[in-house]
Amino acid sequence: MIDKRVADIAEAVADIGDGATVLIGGFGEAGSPTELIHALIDRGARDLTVVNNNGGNGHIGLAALVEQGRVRRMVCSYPRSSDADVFRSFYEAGKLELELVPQGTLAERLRAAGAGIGGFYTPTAAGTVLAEGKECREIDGVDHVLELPIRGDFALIKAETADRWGNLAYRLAARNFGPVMCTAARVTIVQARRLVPLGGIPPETVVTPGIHVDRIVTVPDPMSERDAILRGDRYP
Amino acid sequence: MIDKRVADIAEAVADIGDGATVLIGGFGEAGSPTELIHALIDRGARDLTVVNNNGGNGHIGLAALVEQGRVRRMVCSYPRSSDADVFRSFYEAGKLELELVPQGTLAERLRAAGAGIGGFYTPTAAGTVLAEGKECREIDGVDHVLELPIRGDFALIKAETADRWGNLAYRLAARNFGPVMCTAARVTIVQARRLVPLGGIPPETVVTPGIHVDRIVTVPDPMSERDAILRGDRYP
Amino acid sequence: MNAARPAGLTRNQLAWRIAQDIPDGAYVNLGIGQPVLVGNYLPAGREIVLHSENGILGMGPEPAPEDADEELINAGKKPVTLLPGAALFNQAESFAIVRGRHLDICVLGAFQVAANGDLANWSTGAPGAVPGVGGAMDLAIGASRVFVMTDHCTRGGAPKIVGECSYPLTGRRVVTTIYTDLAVIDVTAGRLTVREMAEAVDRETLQGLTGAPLGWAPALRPLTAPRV
Amino acid sequence: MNAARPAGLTRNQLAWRIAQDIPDGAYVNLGIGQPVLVGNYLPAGREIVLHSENGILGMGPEPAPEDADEELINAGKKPVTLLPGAALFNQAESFAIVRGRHLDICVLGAFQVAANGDLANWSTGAPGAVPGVGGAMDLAIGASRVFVMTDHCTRGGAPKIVGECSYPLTGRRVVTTIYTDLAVIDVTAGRLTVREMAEAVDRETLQGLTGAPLGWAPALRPLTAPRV
Repeated sequence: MIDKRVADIAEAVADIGDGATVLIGGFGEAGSPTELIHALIDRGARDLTVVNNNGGNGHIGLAALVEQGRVRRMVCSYPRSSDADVFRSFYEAGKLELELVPQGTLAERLRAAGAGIGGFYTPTAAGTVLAEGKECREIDGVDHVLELPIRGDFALIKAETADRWGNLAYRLAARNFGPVMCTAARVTIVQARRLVPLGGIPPETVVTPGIHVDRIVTVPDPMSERDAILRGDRYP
Repeated sequence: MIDKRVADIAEAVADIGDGATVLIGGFGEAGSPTELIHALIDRGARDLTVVNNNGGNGHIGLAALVEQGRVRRMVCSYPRSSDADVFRSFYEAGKLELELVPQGTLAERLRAAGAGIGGFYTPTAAGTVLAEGKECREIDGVDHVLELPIRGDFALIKAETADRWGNLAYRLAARNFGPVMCTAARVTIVQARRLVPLGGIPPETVVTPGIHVDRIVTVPDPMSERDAILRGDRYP
Repeated sequence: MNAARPAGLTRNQLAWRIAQDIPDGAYVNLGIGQPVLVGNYLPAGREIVLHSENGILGMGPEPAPEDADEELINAGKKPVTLLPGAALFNQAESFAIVRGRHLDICVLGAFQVAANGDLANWSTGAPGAVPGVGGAMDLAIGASRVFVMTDHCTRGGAPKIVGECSYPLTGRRVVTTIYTDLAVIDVTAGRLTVREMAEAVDRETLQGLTGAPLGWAPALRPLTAPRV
Repeated sequence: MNAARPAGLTRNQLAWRIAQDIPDGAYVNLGIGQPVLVGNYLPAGREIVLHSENGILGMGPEPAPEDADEELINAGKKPVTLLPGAALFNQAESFAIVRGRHLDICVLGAFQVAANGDLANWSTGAPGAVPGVGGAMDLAIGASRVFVMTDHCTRGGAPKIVGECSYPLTGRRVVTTIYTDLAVIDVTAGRLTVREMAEAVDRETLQGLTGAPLGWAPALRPLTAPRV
């Protein structure tokens, strides 16, 4: 029997160790697996490499993980924002390495990892400082940059609906990085708002097939990141 | 106003000219846009390059297009089958060029064309005759082959549901090559079983966003390729 | 210098002006910041499909605050709505749309634009500052036409249209048309051609505020916009 | 030669034998042809998710003829059904699953397997014949474990397990285990180790029917299967 459900959120992240590369889904407040990130903070792993589009906001979720000094290196496209003080102060103090990747290249490198593609040529960033040190190649008269896969040891993902095989559906624009990150990690851990029986997600509307998911934990009423930031919540 | 509907199937293919590269969806009998192919036969274009997973079966659809002498070159992964006599006789008579591409590489090359990827490295076919003449490269100790995009001038696709913006949903395993081919052609022409109002396909379940579709023609009761082959139908 | 600054279009008027150049049926991405304003002035009667990098086609207007849904936001992380006909997709698919050249137009802000169409809009290169690029580099190379929406000069009065960008590039030779408070300027084959010019300036003044040689369209027209 | 052919497992027995080695929870692709038979013998009580290259995970058994749907077929173009929990996806996604090494096991047929794990199963190289590769090369490099299901010898009695493949390769060093009517043979670090041997043969006979040196597992067991 395939049953990817785990009893609680602490168990879901119990084997994330020091030095791991963790892919964290979400774009801004949409799709952030905040409860899983907080469980990771409780777990105590340090020296992490985190891949996320942004750098965390306020003092919860990813920002809290950074603020607790657990992150050594971040790979993201846009860590700036009005409430990204934590990232800024750590970055400016030299306590955080940053690999800045154009958003589409970030998505495609994650997809490449999941799809077994060894590398790809993209026209994005050709001739810019973000292509420095990378192999360039002209294809059909257009400059391209060679980009390599980004693989995760773990992925933390928020979904709307899941079944025990790990099939997922996402809500609205919370889908964003979820489907590609699920494919790119050795162990994919999902917090889902609703668990449904097998077949509860019609086969034609499954967005992430269960083969890409390893653990499911139900978080029926996840926190609103926006509200928490407005309230000034901190974790822990 | 965006209205991609065209009045009839002849109009849908009216500008497919001699020498065009035509991507044709479907895997075996699932998803074959047989009515569009027959309209293309009526249209009379010659010297075509056709990209399809297979090589046509019986004497209808793609097999009929070949039998009418309209195809100069085929790009496919598996043109063999028990009822692929037309392909075999044309191939053996030297009347058809064939580029044989592993199925996953075929799908990925089409995706690359649609996604603006200039080329990619795949481990598939490394060290085999299908990699001969292609650039090889070791990445992380594994041999990879450089593969380039396959672009179409036109794509002929069968979908289940469409709206006037060109949003599509597919039925069961008829989805196969449809979504990638829709993105890879300059002009994507779709036969859909049902036309629904805008919003009739819930936004979270749209499989092909309308941006990838140029023309929609409704074919409410498409022929069963299996039945037609069993009956020995021929076209025209 | 500020005192001498010619009065051209307001920011909203500039957004209005750009909106007029977006045709019916276009697929468009409006960049974070100023360009989002263009969405407020899309001419009635045109169906224009707005793309958002985070995975949306068919964005509608901003919702009433009580209807905002934090799982339905745009690339600038502001709440949006969906029009009938909208589609949602993942990040790889969203940037396949961009990189794959499926968008007709994107509208981007700029720090600098060079006469050859080079665009710098993501970094001033200031050491130590947190950099952020987002989807700007993908949009710059991906859209069929790249419209830049910018003040003609910096607050300090320096030209933003230059011979060569001094800031780090977003993309090379990518800009199609520059829309400023003072002019609409087409970039073709490495040359700038003024198509419209605000009444507050003459050719000499505009050239003086521009860091690269300007050509003039035979049918040079006034750049005007209603009060919006 | 045919007369002297030792009686090992029947094809269905071989399918049964392979099925025993597929653990609960495995994601598996059963190649076109013989390997599909393995699906008939998956042990009760195990949940095994079958993948089909054309875009399915969670295939169920063949439907009754009257329930066949030509839009629900497997990679061999035969009608199938869906289990609760099945998912459908496009061709690029399907081969991302394969190439991305998400499948635990695939079972493939073979013309030849070499002692180093090289597999030849798509072409005899005969000039002029229509070639067809399908997903075989993707599966060969993609699955974590590649099981080969084959007769030990050709109809003419020639070994199919060889020192070096003479037919065009499908993949290099990809085969994990070879299941034949006469033996189960693991391929590890370029060497063949017989794990199970049919009672109809002894070591010498088996070696005589094999084109590469065989090693023997310390716990060599009989290869048996119930009548199926």
